[in-house]
Amino acid sequence: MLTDYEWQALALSLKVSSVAVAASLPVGILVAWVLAKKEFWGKSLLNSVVHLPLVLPPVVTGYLLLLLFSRNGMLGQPLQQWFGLSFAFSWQGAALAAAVVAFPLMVRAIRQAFENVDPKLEQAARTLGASPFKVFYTISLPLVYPGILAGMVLAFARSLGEFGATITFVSNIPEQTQTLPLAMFSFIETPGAESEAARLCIIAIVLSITALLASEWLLRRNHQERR
Amino acid sequence: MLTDYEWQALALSLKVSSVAVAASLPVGILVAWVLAKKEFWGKSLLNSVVHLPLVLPPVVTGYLLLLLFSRNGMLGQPLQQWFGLSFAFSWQGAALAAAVVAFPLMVRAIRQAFENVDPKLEQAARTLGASPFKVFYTISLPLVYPGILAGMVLAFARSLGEFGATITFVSNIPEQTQTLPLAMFSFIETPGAESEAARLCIIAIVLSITALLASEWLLRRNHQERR
Amino acid sequence: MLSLKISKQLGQCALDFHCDLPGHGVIGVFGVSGSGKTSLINMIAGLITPDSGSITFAGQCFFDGNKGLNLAPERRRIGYVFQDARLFPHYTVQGNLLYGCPKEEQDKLSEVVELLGIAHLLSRFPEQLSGGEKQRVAIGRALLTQPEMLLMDEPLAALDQPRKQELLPYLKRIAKRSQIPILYVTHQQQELLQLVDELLVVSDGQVACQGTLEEVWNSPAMLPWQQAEGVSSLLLAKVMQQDERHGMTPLSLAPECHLWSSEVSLAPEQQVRLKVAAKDVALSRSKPEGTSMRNIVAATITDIEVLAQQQVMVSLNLAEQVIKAQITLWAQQEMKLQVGEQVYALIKGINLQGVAL
Amino acid sequence: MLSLKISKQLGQCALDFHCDLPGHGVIGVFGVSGSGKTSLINMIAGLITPDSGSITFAGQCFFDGNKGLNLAPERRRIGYVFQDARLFPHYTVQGNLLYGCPKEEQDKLSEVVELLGIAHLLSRFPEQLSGGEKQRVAIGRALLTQPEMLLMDEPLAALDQPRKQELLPYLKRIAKRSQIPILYVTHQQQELLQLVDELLVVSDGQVACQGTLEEVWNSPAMLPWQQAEGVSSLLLAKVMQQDERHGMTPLSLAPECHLWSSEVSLAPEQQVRLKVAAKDVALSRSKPEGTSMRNIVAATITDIEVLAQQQVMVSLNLAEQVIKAQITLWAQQEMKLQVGEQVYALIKGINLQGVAL
Amino acid sequence: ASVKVFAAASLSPALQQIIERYEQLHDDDIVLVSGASSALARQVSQGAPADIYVSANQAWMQYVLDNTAINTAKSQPWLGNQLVLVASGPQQGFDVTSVQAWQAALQQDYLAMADSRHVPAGIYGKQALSALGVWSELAHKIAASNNVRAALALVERGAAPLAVVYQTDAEASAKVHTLAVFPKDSHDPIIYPALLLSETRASARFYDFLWSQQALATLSQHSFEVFPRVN
Ligand SMILES: Nc1ncnc2c1ncn2[C@@H]1O[C@H](COP(=O)(O)OP(=O)(O)OP(=O)(O)O)[C@@H](O)[C@H]1O
Ligand SMILES: Nc1ncnc2c1ncn2[C@@H]1O[C@H](COP(=O)(O)OP(=O)(O)OP(=O)(O)O)[C@@H](O)[C@H]1O
Ligand code: MOO
Ligand SMILES: [Mg+2]
Ligand SMILES: [Mg+2]
Repeated sequence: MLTDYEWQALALSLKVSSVAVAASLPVGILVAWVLAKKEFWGKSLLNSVVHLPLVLPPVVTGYLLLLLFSRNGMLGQPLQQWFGLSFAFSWQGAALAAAVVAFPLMVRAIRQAFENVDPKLEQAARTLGASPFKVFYTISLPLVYPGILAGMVLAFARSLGEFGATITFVSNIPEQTQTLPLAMFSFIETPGAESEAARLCIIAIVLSITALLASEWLLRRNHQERR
Repeated sequence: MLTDYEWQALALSLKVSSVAVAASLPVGILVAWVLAKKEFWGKSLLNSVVHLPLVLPPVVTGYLLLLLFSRNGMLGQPLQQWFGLSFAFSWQGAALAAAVVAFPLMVRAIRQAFENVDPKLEQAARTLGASPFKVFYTISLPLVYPGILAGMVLAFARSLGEFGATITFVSNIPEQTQTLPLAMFSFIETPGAESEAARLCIIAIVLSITALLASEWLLRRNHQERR
Repeated sequence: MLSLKISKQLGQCALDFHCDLPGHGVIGVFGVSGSGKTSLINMIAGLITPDSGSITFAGQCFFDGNKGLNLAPERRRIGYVFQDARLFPHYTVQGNLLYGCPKEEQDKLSEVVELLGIAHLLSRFPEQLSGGEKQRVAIGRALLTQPEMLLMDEPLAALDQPRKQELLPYLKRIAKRSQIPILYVTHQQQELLQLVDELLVVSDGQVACQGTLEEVWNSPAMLPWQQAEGVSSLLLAKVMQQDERHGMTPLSLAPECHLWSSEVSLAPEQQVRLKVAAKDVALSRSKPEGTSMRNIVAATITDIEVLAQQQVMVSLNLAEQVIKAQITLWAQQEMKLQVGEQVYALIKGINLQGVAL
Repeated sequence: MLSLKISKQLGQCALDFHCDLPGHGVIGVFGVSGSGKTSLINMIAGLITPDSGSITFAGQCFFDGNKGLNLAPERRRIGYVFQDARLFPHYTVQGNLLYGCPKEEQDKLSEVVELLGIAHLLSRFPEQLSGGEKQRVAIGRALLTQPEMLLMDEPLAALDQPRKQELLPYLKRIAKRSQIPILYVTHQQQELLQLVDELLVVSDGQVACQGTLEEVWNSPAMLPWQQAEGVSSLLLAKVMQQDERHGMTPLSLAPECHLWSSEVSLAPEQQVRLKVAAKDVALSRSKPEGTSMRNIVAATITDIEVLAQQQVMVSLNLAEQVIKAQITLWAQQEMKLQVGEQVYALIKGINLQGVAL
Repeated sequence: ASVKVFAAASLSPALQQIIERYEQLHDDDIVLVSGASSALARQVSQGAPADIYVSANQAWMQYVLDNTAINTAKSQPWLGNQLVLVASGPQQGFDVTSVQAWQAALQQDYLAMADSRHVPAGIYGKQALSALGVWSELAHKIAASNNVRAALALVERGAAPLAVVYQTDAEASAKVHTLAVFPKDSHDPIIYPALLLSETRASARFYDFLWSQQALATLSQHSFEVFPRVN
């Protein structure tokens, strides 16, 4: 049904988006929690920084990533030297770009869920001898599960669609960084390749609708379990 | 402080984003309300369609817009003929692109707010003789005001950063469709023009942080008014 | 007149109400938690749609399952006071009050505001009100829609005791002045006594009993409550002229038969309702002298029932009304009480509080 | 021993508590709404940080404003039962119970489960519980943390009357068996009577009165409640052997002076508390014969106070304890009662319910 | 009057200067819209308000001519360019025909280039590498960008060691060094045709100015080859 080419792009997109979501999730949860529950100097600033990738054009984000993470970049050099990690032109780089661009959406969803967790339950857990850390992972975290799921789906969808930052940061390399949107773009721009582009477009849509529906189903199951 | 060129891009970005948000708001509220409060066949489908622009790479969105709204497009032709409205390659088109791309974010925020409106209050209003329509605009709507505000800011921020759909749909025409991100892109692409790009980047960041802070302030005021 | 003939399946719970309720006065709806009281009045208000049957009020059909007719809640002209006040948080008190009030009726505002004592609250927002104040505003809001029937779903339940006391007089005032029927849901005996004319006991989604309060009070439907709060009798009496020397008021059950009450605020000739707890009634063979008890009346034993815990319930005929005395088995045996005998019932005047109707 | 010496400004409301509370038994915390009861125990629990002062419990310092010491809530070893049960919705009942329970103590689960009668609920989620069941689980959860003090903030307030009745016996059981002090916040007299040894009356953010329940009961601090619910006396008595013929129990106030109670479940030699409503006490000059009243005891008038509404409060000395009788002014005048005279106090046995201590 | 010039990205620095010059001399307002030739071609075909379109190759020009009813004669070759290989650091003597040389220079890294499916610079690049017999070795080592500028940026940032760009781009950037110039016969001649789309006087005036003396001076400064005006 799908050509090799399409399978490749699909598999890559899935890998990149999944890794982007999985890797940014812990940070996303942490940042969301801090923004929802803590008061500190510079909170507005942190909030703004988190929102930046939403506001900046992805191409600019990709360019900034390039500045930071390329071989001579401020972060790229030490990462390469000390951890052997290289983002340039690799699917890891695509995942990084996707993660950065999707981050504000993920944080917003999770933050809202944290804000809705009843602090009274957290207080109750404290009186039951739980340290703040235990409260976090036994009470707050499970209660924001729906929000985390929503955040993940949103970030996953956004990652699936990510184009500008990816092509700027890691270019368009088949099998490495050519995700569905990049493949789509090439086809759109190639005269006479519209039908290939349309096929890819449909694959992307089906994929993300599946993700949306799956998350709705998970939410419903989670809710029913408790009755 | 700002060059003419920067003023132009800034003013255009503001105009495009504001119009995009203002024009899509009524539809956004309606769709959000329907998704939050109604059960009907095809709801999942509508939800998916609303999310599409989030999932599709903006370039593809722009391409589809171009197909639909260009002079020979399915919608472009009748709109031009009957209403004299032309989206292609005009700032109105940039606003349309921004609106479409930001739409899912706006709807999500407002929908969540609608879901949190206590249906008991709406029932109470019904028993006080209010028609469903009156209930909507006197009870539900004012109570989702914070959600609407959040949705507007989010959509505004996303519009400010919109690049891919815009450049594909309406090209990068100075004074017409060259918004901040497009201008930034042009500079990034010009060797040696990094500092101009950086200046524009800072303008965009300041702008959107201002919007975020303004919305927070509005929310706080709205809340204090009632105590 | 409100005619109900409705059934509805709610989850596990089958509701099936058949009854005709009077078109005036306060109709109490009484029943344990989960018996279907709220569901019943929600169906009357149109907030729940019955599965089948019909609802007709004052000649107007609200719902008819056969004809597929279902009037929208806003067109039923019904005022609904919820347990939780459900004030609109974004309107001031005045805004809430006038929400459902037709333009041409807005001059009624001052009247209602005065009736409920909420003039000083008009410009506040609901967040700034106490629970009792909120509930008063909610009542005012419902009244100002000029409803043709008032539904109240445990309007006092969410309030603490002092707030309840504070609100009850307002409800009494409204009940007394109201030209329209009021359906009043509660499971508090106290509220029933003070407010209700007709009583509907709901149990397991059905009408268990219906009638005037006095009729229903002694019926088996009320047994569960009588057990919980102690058995009592309800007497109807007429207020006579207050005694000037000691300020007590005689309440006449029949010519030549009256009970002294220490309630002083009752106007002569008024009908009052007396609730006499069976535990407050002592019996004596001879007429005791020199005691502080003001009410020593002759009555005939009509029934003796042995209860658990070595106790006995003695029913007495007092001027053709039933009064019950709960005494120990020991006393009953020692006094050798028998059905048909005449004894003296002793009641402290201080324990008799008449409730004006 | 719990030593409090704390002050805290909460919005408009200044709290300032100075008191030493015993290290055992049930300590009632009583006061009107908004008087600062919840804030007080929140400070003890560590959920609110006082502005200054110190809290010391059993030699351990919880808080010291001078030293900047403030023990985290989870390190105070305090069990807290909230008004709203605050069960964790994503844990089953068992999960909730074991949440704060140290591994090595989990064998206590079955004991607590049995004590509270919640064995059949263990695998349910909180959403599937009634209000009373929720509260029982919440109590069990607090008990299983092996706390060194238990705080209960109106644990029954959110429940309706039948649920309250259902839960009270469990609380009594816990109070009786508990080795640790329990601070019990309430504004229900009924709960005080049944549960409390020591009483702290809180008013306007300060300790208005402190002492044993009996001491505080008649103090001016309790006046507002006595007015609302009717004046009553509290008597301490010892249970004597039940009478086999008629099943009633004599409660001895002194040798040769006892009152008959129809409460049958009391074990002999037990100390009990008797609450006698002043309205339930009648007076007589002569000893009435042939009445159903089981308690006719001689007592000496120690005080006569004229109340509003043509009523009189007569205080009597009954075997060195105070018992009050509320009668009409009319009766008092007719009987010509004077301080120092001996009269007979008449109390229906059925109105005397001893509460075991 | 206003004239909108849609021109290939690689032209933008030079054209910007020409426009500045022109605006000093005339009252007209020239608006430069730059982007990949492919993207611009598509926009022009869809009705973008372009008065002049300059493509970086003949193919996209043909696409525009095919999709608009414009007389082919209105398009004329304007500029020529050369394809070069750039690196971030100075290196010497790179043999573009040697597979070993490519492998040694790239190792694990990629060759940055515009997308060879639609961007002219990429199309020329692919032709050149194929003609030199190294395409099959390099095909999977290509990092494709949206346009030639983006490929250049990758080398400027050190993300890629090598890039195939136009000579004009290489000279415009101070951060890259030209390693080699691709032989002219290894690819189609790089020709920038210019198309006059509108009939306005101002458009025609600026179109003419493209061949003016002032324009030619600027263009040769930027190392463009200029074709003589045909008609
Ligand atoms: N939407 C629903 N779905 C399923 N069951 C319902 C629903 N609404 C009510 N019920 C059930 O119907 C029964 C009647 O509920 P209802 O609220 O009318 O009782 P009630 O008499 O008002 O009780 P209370 O005194 O607690 O207010 C209950 O058993 C309840 O569990
Ligand atoms: N966070 C706060 N900010 C401002 N005022 C507060 C705050 N918390 C409590 N108060 C005020 O402090 C006073 C004491 O409140 P608290 O909850 O301790 O009373 P309470 O005795 O427990 O009342 P209740 O019987 O209603 O539970 C009240 O007047 C309340 O309005
Ligand atoms: O100047 Mo181009 O169209 O990027 O080769
Ligand atoms: Mg109900
Ligand atoms: Mg409290």
